[in-house]
Amino acid sequence: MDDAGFIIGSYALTFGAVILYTWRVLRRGRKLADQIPDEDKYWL
Amino acid sequence: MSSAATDPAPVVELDDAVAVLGSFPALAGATLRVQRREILLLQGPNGAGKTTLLRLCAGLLPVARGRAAVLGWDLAHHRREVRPHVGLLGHANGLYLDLSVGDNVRFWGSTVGASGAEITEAMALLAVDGRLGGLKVRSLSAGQKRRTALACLVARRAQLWLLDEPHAGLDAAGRDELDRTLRAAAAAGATIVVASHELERAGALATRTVEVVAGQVREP
Amino acid sequence: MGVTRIAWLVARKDLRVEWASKVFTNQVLPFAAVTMVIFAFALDADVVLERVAPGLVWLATLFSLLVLVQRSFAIENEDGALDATRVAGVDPRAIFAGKALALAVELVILEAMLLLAAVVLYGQDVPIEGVPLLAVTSITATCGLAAVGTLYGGLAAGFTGRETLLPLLTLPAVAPVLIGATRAVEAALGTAGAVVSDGWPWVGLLTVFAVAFGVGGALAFGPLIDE
Amino acid sequence: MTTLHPAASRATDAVAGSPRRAGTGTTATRILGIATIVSMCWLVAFGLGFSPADRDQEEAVRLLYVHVPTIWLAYLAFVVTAVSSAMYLWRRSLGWDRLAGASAELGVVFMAVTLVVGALWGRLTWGVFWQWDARLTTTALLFVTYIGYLAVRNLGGSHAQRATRSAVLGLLAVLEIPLVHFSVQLWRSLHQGRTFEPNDTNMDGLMLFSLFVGVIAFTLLYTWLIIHRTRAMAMEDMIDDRGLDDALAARRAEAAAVPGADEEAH
Repeated sequence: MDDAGFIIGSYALTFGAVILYTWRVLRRGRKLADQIPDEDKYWL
Repeated sequence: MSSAATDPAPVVELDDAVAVLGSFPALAGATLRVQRREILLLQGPNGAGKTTLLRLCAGLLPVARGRAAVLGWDLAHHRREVRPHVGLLGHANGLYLDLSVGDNVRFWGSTVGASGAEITEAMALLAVDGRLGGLKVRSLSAGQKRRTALACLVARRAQLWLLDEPHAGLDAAGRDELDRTLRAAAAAGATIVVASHELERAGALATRTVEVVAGQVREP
Repeated sequence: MGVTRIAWLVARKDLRVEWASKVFTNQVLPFAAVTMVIFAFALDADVVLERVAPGLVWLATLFSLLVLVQRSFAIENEDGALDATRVAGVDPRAIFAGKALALAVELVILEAMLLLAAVVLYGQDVPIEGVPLLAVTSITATCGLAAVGTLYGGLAAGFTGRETLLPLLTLPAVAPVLIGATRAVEAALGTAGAVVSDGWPWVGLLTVFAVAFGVGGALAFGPLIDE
Repeated sequence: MTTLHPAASRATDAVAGSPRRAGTGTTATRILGIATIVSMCWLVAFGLGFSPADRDQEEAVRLLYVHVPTIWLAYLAFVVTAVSSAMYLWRRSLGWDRLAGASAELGVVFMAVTLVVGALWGRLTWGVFWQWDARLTTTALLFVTYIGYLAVRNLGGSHAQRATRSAVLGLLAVLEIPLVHFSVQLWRSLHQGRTFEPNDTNMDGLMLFSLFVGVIAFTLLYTWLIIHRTRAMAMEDMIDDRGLDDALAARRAEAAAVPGADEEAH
């Protein structure tokens, strides 16, 4: 069925983008956090 | 800084002022007082921060750290208010190259409301009237452009003159003319800060000299 | 010194520079004309061209707008004049209004030429009853374009990459002008059976756009060029 | 013990290896993250599994459950950007600026997803990838506008300069959107009848619930990511500031090293 490809593809695309972007945000945060002493982090 | 005590309101007041170009602290904590009618010479090697100091005083750069006040305005909050009272002649002349000398002086004069007579007078003072006045700035020599820019400054009647290498490109007559203009302006109540490599020339003109080293000001 | 008077001085200065340098007449106008010719190569000259002529006129105007805006701020930056303007304490609203006015004058001349090109090259007829609509459309659309162009031109000026930043910011913002002005000109020229009365709602839209960006631009220009 | 200059103490911290330091997460964000993942799993289960096929759209209706929430997220993000831009201009606090920037970045990412998935959905239900209706066209132009916004954020200058520039631009975008939307709407309605209504679906309870799960899941995702991203941006700014401290210290040392200095240099 042709529709299934579109539907699964769209779900894969959406969640792929979500996972990829989330991973990037968290990793960037991690990398930066290692360079900043904890006392400067206002959220702690 | 003995003179600082006599006059309560210096024209330029820098306290450990820092100014940043990109991420480079071109001015790294400068402390300086300039009194009214002084002709102050800034000397120092290239890259020491003389130009940045002048641009900071003109209100063109934000004060990153420390305190800076010009003509009584705190530059942290009133950069724009300061500017009309300050004349800056930087490396660039700030001229429109496709306009004539006269058009340039008239334009800059008019933006601050100078009268026609004042503009004519300014052009005569810097000897850029007459035939020169009708020429396109693009066709002028470096010295003539410099004189045109100075005429614009005179026409604008600034209280604080900030000059970056004003002698560059001028011939002997032009230099004499410039020095005379500056002395006259100081006598008339203006304050002048000159950054120059030409110590003999500018030293004779200046009433005081300070050294700019690695973004800081050093009194002799 | 009133803002209006300084704006007038700035506009006169800009036009005088253009007049003296001849870049507008010798480069920008020919560029716009060549664009019109190129369109004819890309589209079928016999069938499509007459239908899409109004759109092409405005497209060519948009491209020329980008060139003119770059030019308008290049003359300011050539010898540090923009800094000098800032030091002179010239009111940013006056700079904005003055430069936008000069730009608008240039654009109107350009549009007249492009319309002439459409008549000559694309075989457009200009019905007499469409002329008022044409004139009003041209002026209101031009005001909007000049305001947006000056605003983003001033923002991009002085940064590396300004040549690409300017179209990136300007083109989405002026999309309503392209749509509105094209439809209005179609109505004025009677393209594809449009009637003149169809065009006036678009003039309304163009007016709203020009006012919104004229006021917004005047307020935003200072913080954008000066912070 | 003399107190060290903050810059100096931080600089030594940085040299002392890379100790395991606290990241951008806190207990609250971890809970938020788990809730997001759980609700995303629910969304997949309901969207692809439990919810029924539509009468008209058949299976294609399943795209609704991810498409609508991504649009929602993108528009929510842009609204937050606009509001934070206004708040920055009012309060002049860099926190608002970073919130605006982080939100715009999220908005652009999810707007891109929206446009692609929307095109796929359009192909399924309308037979074409793109329709020139006001909603689609405005969305596309909005996308480009915020790409421009992000470009301006990266122009450089001090934090305050960046913040003011982007805040003004963020507000100008608000001026732009209704004009674009209205002009496209007027254009399409004059030239042809109403275009397709994307939501001409008869929703039953389970379908509405699936959509609801989707919106909740993406709102949680937005909140979770925006917190992390804003904190990361705050750290980027701190690193810039610290770079300035170090550069300043280096330049001062340079001044002290220049010969001919009198007592003032030491």
